[in-house]
Amino acid sequence: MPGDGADPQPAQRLGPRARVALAIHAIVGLALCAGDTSVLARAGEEPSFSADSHSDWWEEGDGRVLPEYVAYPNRAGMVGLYNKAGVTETRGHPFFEPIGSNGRACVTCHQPANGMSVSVDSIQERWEKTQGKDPIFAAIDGSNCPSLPQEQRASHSLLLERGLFRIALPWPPKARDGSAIEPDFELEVVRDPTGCNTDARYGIRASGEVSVFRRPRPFANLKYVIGTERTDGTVAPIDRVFTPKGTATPFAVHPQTGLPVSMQIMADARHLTLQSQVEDAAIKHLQAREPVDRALVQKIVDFGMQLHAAQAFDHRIGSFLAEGMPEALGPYSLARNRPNVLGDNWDNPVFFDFDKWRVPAPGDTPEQTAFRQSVARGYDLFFLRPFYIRDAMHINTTGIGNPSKRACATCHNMQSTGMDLGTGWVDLGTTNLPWAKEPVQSEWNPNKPELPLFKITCKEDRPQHLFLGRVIYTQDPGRALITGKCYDVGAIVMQQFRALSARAPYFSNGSARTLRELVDFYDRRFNIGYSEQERTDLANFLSVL
Amino acid sequence: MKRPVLCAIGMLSSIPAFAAPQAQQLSFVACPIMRDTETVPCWLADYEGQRYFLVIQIDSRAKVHPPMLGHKALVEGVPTGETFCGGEVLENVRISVLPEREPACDVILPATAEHVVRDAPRGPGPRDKMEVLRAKGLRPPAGARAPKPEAPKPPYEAREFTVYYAFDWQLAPRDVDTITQAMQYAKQIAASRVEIKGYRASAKLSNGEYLTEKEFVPRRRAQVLASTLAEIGVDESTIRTSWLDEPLRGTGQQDWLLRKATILIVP
Amino acid sequence: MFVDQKALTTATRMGPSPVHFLYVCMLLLCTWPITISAEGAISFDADLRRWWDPNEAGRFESHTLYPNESGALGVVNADGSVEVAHHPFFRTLGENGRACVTCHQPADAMSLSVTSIQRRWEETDGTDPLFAAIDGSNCPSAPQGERGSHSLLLEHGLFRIPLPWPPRTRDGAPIEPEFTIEVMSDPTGCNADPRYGLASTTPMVSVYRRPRVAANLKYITRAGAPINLKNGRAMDVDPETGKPVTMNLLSDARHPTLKLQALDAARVHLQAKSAPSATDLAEIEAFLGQIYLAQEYDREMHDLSEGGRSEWLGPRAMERGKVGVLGDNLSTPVFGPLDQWASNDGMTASIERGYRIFMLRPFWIRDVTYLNSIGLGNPVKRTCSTCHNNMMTGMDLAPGWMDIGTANRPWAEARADLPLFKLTCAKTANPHPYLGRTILTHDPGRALITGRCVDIGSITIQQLRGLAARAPYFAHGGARDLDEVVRFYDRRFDMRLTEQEIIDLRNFLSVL
Amino acid sequence: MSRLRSHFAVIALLGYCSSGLADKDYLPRPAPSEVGKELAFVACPLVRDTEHPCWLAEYEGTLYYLGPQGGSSSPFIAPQLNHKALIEGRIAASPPICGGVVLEDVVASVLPEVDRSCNSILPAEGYPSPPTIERGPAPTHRDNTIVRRRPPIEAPQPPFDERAFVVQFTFDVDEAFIGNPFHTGVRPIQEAVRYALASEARRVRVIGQRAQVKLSNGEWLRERADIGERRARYVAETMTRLGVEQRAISVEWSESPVGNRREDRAVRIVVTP
Repeated sequence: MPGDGADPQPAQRLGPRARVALAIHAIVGLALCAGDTSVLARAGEEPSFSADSHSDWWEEGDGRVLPEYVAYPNRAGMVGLYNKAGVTETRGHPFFEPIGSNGRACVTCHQPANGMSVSVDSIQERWEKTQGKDPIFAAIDGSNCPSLPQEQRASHSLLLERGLFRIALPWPPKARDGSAIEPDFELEVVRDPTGCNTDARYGIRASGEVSVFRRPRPFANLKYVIGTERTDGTVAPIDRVFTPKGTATPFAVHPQTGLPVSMQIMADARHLTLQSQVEDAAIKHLQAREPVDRALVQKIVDFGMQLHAAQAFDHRIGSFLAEGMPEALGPYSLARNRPNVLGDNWDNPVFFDFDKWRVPAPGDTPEQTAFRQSVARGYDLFFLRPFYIRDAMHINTTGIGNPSKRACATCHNMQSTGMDLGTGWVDLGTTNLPWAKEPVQSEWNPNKPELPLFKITCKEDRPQHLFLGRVIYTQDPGRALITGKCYDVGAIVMQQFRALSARAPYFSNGSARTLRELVDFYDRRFNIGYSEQERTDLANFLSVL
Repeated sequence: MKRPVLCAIGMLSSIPAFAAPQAQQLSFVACPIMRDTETVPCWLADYEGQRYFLVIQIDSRAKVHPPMLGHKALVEGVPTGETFCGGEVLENVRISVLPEREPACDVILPATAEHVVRDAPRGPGPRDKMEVLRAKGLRPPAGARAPKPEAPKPPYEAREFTVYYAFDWQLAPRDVDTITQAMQYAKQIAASRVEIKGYRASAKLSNGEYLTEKEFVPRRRAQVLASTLAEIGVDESTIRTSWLDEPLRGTGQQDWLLRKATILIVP
Repeated sequence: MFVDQKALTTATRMGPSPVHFLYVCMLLLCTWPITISAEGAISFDADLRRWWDPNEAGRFESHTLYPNESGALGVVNADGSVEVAHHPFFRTLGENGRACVTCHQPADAMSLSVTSIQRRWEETDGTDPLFAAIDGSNCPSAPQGERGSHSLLLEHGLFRIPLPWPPRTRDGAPIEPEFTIEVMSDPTGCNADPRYGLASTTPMVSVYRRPRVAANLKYITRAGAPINLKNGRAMDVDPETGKPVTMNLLSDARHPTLKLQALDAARVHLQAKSAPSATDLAEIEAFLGQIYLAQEYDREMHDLSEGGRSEWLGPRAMERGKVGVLGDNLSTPVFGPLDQWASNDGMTASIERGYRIFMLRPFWIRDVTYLNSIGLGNPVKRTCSTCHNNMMTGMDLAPGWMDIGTANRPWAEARADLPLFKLTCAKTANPHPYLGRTILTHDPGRALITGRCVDIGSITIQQLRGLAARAPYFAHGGARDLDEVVRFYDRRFDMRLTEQEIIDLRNFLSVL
Repeated sequence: MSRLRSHFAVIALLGYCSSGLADKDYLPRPAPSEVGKELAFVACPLVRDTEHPCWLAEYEGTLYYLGPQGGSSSPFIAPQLNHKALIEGRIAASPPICGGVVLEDVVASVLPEVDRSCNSILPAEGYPSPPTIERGPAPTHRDNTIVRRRPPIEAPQPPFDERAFVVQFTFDVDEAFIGNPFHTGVRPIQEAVRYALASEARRVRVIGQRAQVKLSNGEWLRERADIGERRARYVAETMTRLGVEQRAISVEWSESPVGNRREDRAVRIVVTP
């Protein structure tokens, strides 16, 4: 089947090891040492193998040296991680050491092999390998609720099946100065399968915190997330006072410098700086008993800023680090290019161009040509094919009308990452009913709802959600848990489109298991009507980013 | 085909496209209608058997933003006698998307050969290259930037800024520049008082009826504006809010000027 | 070359062998049929052509296999092998050189696939009678012989169906329609054509539709109830017997019986100057009445008519099956008891899962005229088998026209190559229950026959048999493959199918 | 099932919390004085996505349970999203179902015009499926091999007297369409046809009626003015197509409302041998 790069028939898939063998063979023509799958290479050099024999998983305090460049296998090929700082000693490094109390390090949930996020495949492997003892399964957020019996798989089902961690957020929300915000809506728990929102200890009433469940985001390519290479706030990535979201919301400002920040960190933009994210994660996720030393926080941030992750190898095409590859591919591209470039235009297209892949490359097999052309078509679909974008709060409210005939790149407009340059929170419908994926309620379906469901009732005199009105059912109110605004219910900050093949599942609630399911969500949501070929092309395109 | 081009361009750039005709302004509430075309859609609305052209889809920089399906809109504008995209063009059109949902507003007309939108400044795909847009006069020449207003010099005077709203709205996304200017002035002169006053108004419709904004609107306009100004750096302790409960009465001419809040910056 | 049937089923598990060669031939060449002797041996006959030309000499065997991408289709001629030379189904009956078989090709499940149409164009340089101007081109007034003038047939397998407007009753009296038709766009030019269009002396609406499967007809042409419970109206009757019919023939049920359909097809599609004789019509009816078909081998060349599913899959099962059985229940399920499909083997396990989804997985069926409107409520949480409920065929046991949105906006894909009509219903009429009084449609469907607003866009469900042999799908040929069929439903009803579920459903449909 | 039960436990638990978390806007249990009260109101129907769905409607701040999703021959014919409905029923004493006060003897008349504001599918919110389900969302478990047809219409026997048949309709509906209960709707037409044919009727009067209803808010809701005529014409046409001679049929209708009861939305067929 030409171009059918992501053929999902399990029977036709090679096991990961087999594919890695294939891939590495293609690079260096060497047989693979059993058990070792990481490949080291410096920019522009032939990759070589590391001598030690570790698995892809980085344990806390692992002690390995992180080379300047490392690649790890995944279903589509390999993800590459380029550490611009060069070889990094991880022993004693705060990112790699368990600096909290539960044995976790930052690296636990930000794994090099998973594009600095963590995939369900890896989580499952860890469960098998450690019988659920790995610190990633820590009760606090690595289980559906800390009050559940921790040794059971079922108590970790959201993490194991969908890659979701529990995120507990204060309710009512707190302003940055710690004062309570009076929300524009009432929040009611109408379904609580994890028990954590009604728990005697962790429930909303007991703890003053709402539990929602979200995927970790990649800790790499961060200059695109904060909009600048500087982490001290002295450079404002945004030259505006207000966000362009149609809600007259000002950009938040850096706590030290007072300059606007990008508001792209996390699913709900609750942290303004990487530093505060790291500090908070150390307390919340690593259960550090006291705030982490500021110098260590800065070291983690500095380390993250040097990391660039992207798919680097496709098992049909070979290495993306080779000469003559499209500009967007591979982690070096992310290091080389500038952040904060608006890309929904012909001056600076979001993923540059894939023109080289429209024509057969010398020596290509027909299968390779077909794949390259499929990717190029997928990019065209992303960049050019209009459809009616409709009823999306923070997109259709920006002055383009509802609906608006536009392409994917209208929202996914940041060059190199496909994030939204203008504070990316949008209610796409991934968490709000009626569009959110909910299991079919039927005697036939053994899968019962796993996520909580909240009923949001907006106050009469407050601005409502323009497309859902005053009563909204949602699995995750998203940004509204931070702002208390009705129009932010279900608004989730867009993620970067990089290293996707390394970190399934997708969307903040892990509701798309594969890239095709991600494409299918849009197809349903906006009634696009992608053909089978278009769907394949889009999935192939996303798989190489 | 000349007219559509002119029309399309006239809508979005600041070039005034039409000489001011002496026609009566129309004000009406209707479901917006979207017409697809081969390029960007155009937006229409029907009133008393006549179809009016409102605006084409452009982008957030457009002077007039399109309305929304799923909502009725209050349309205010002056008929010109010109037609475009199957509707009579309204000049100086203001479109207020009414906040309550109205699912019955759901008409998308299909693209036909009859209605063509050419040279839209922004198509449905990516923006053209800057050089292309400049050649068409759709963007200022490279390097040309509006000079920054000079910082005020003492003795400072009290200055009032007016923020305008769509009908029944508490948020003023189209007027954030005014809010920004108010903030800047207040900071520059280290204002001792920032007085915010919220209003509501009625709009006199062409059928003679009055459409009045909701009671809580003036209070909410003042409150939201106060918290926004504080958020962007105005000293919270200097801010005072008040509001006028009584609606300002519309006349059917430029009633949007009454849907407002004022910010008085006192040195 | 003869191979043993058992060997064929294990073909994929063996290395290169004659069987393997056969498999490769079947999948890649797809050009020759395979016949099966009475002893069950399969013959691979390079002399027999897959395409049936009119007036061709030869025999129509009692059981023939036609390979396709998903395996092989089996066609059973239950009364035994016949000589086709002078058979009215295979003979030209009209002026344009076509026979019935031209558009009802055995290899294409007695319908016609775009693959065959394209190949015919290549082989005959567009001169095959298939491409006759009258309906094998976008409009007879278009320059014939150019690909562009036959684009709807070549790309979507669509024939032009001209229907009188306003519609007429069976005795020819005009019906006063409840709506007006405005042609919004006319890419084929045929609706505005001075000779063929709506303003001509014999006003016609041209819509474009796929030919339907002329087989397994005992399930379709049985006797019906006197009143259609979906709309409370009296059913059409067979003029010969005076008995009500099922009204499941054609996408708009405009003909009550096979004979009347054949008569009309001879006039319209074959351009016969005089009606075929009663003997010819009877012979066609008798012939089609005993043709059964279904997929017989899956893509891994498992014999589908072996084991527990033998009563439900393959053409012999169609021959044996009971007619008129309601299948949206667990005692007589549409394609047999679920446990008989059980499998642990890769492909067959996927097929089983697909069938389970078809039978068991509910979703919100909504805004469908003649499903939601008949007392089930809107929406109704049900499964595929609610509508596709006729055991063996997956048609609707009741008259099966429904508006699922394949023709009407907003659900119909915007097709620039099809005419687009704006229908405006009179204020006094009952509106379309979900689209109101102004409807944009590529094909008003049943409403072109009844003139009623509620019928706009309603299209009769087709049988779910021989699907792998006759892409594209839906009356307007909009779904190029079975994945696109499944994903239409996924979008239309927001089914939220997973990737695996889509594959399973596709695999399931491909073996029917 | 155990997990499902735990949801209920949670909801029950929430019910006891005094916080805003689980307070419902309504207390879905009828006051004793309300039991037996007849209600008639026009509202958007609501459907709840319980395992087996249930239908609800809200009136004056109270949510009412109308009935379960059914089949086309169920006693309760479910209404339609995208349409308002005239709901008529009597407040029952039974405990609430699906979060609504139970109405019994419910007829939901789907009003013919499209109304897109009626578009709410409520999540299950922990409610169990409604009781007395004839048919779940999956295929029916009933044994289809046991023939359970309705008794056939018996061939009429002499002596043939004048006989009347009544065809029922829902509000403003002129044929067996959207939401008309078929099990009572179409059969009288067939019976009348059988009788007319068997008795070689000289005259068949088809009399279309128009009705009105007093809503619970005191307002009167009248059927459309031409409904009597439309109903009569539909029935007459159907009888003709089923074999009754056209000349024997006289079509009559009333233009002003003939009554206030559900039963008055009807066509009376009077067959005179």
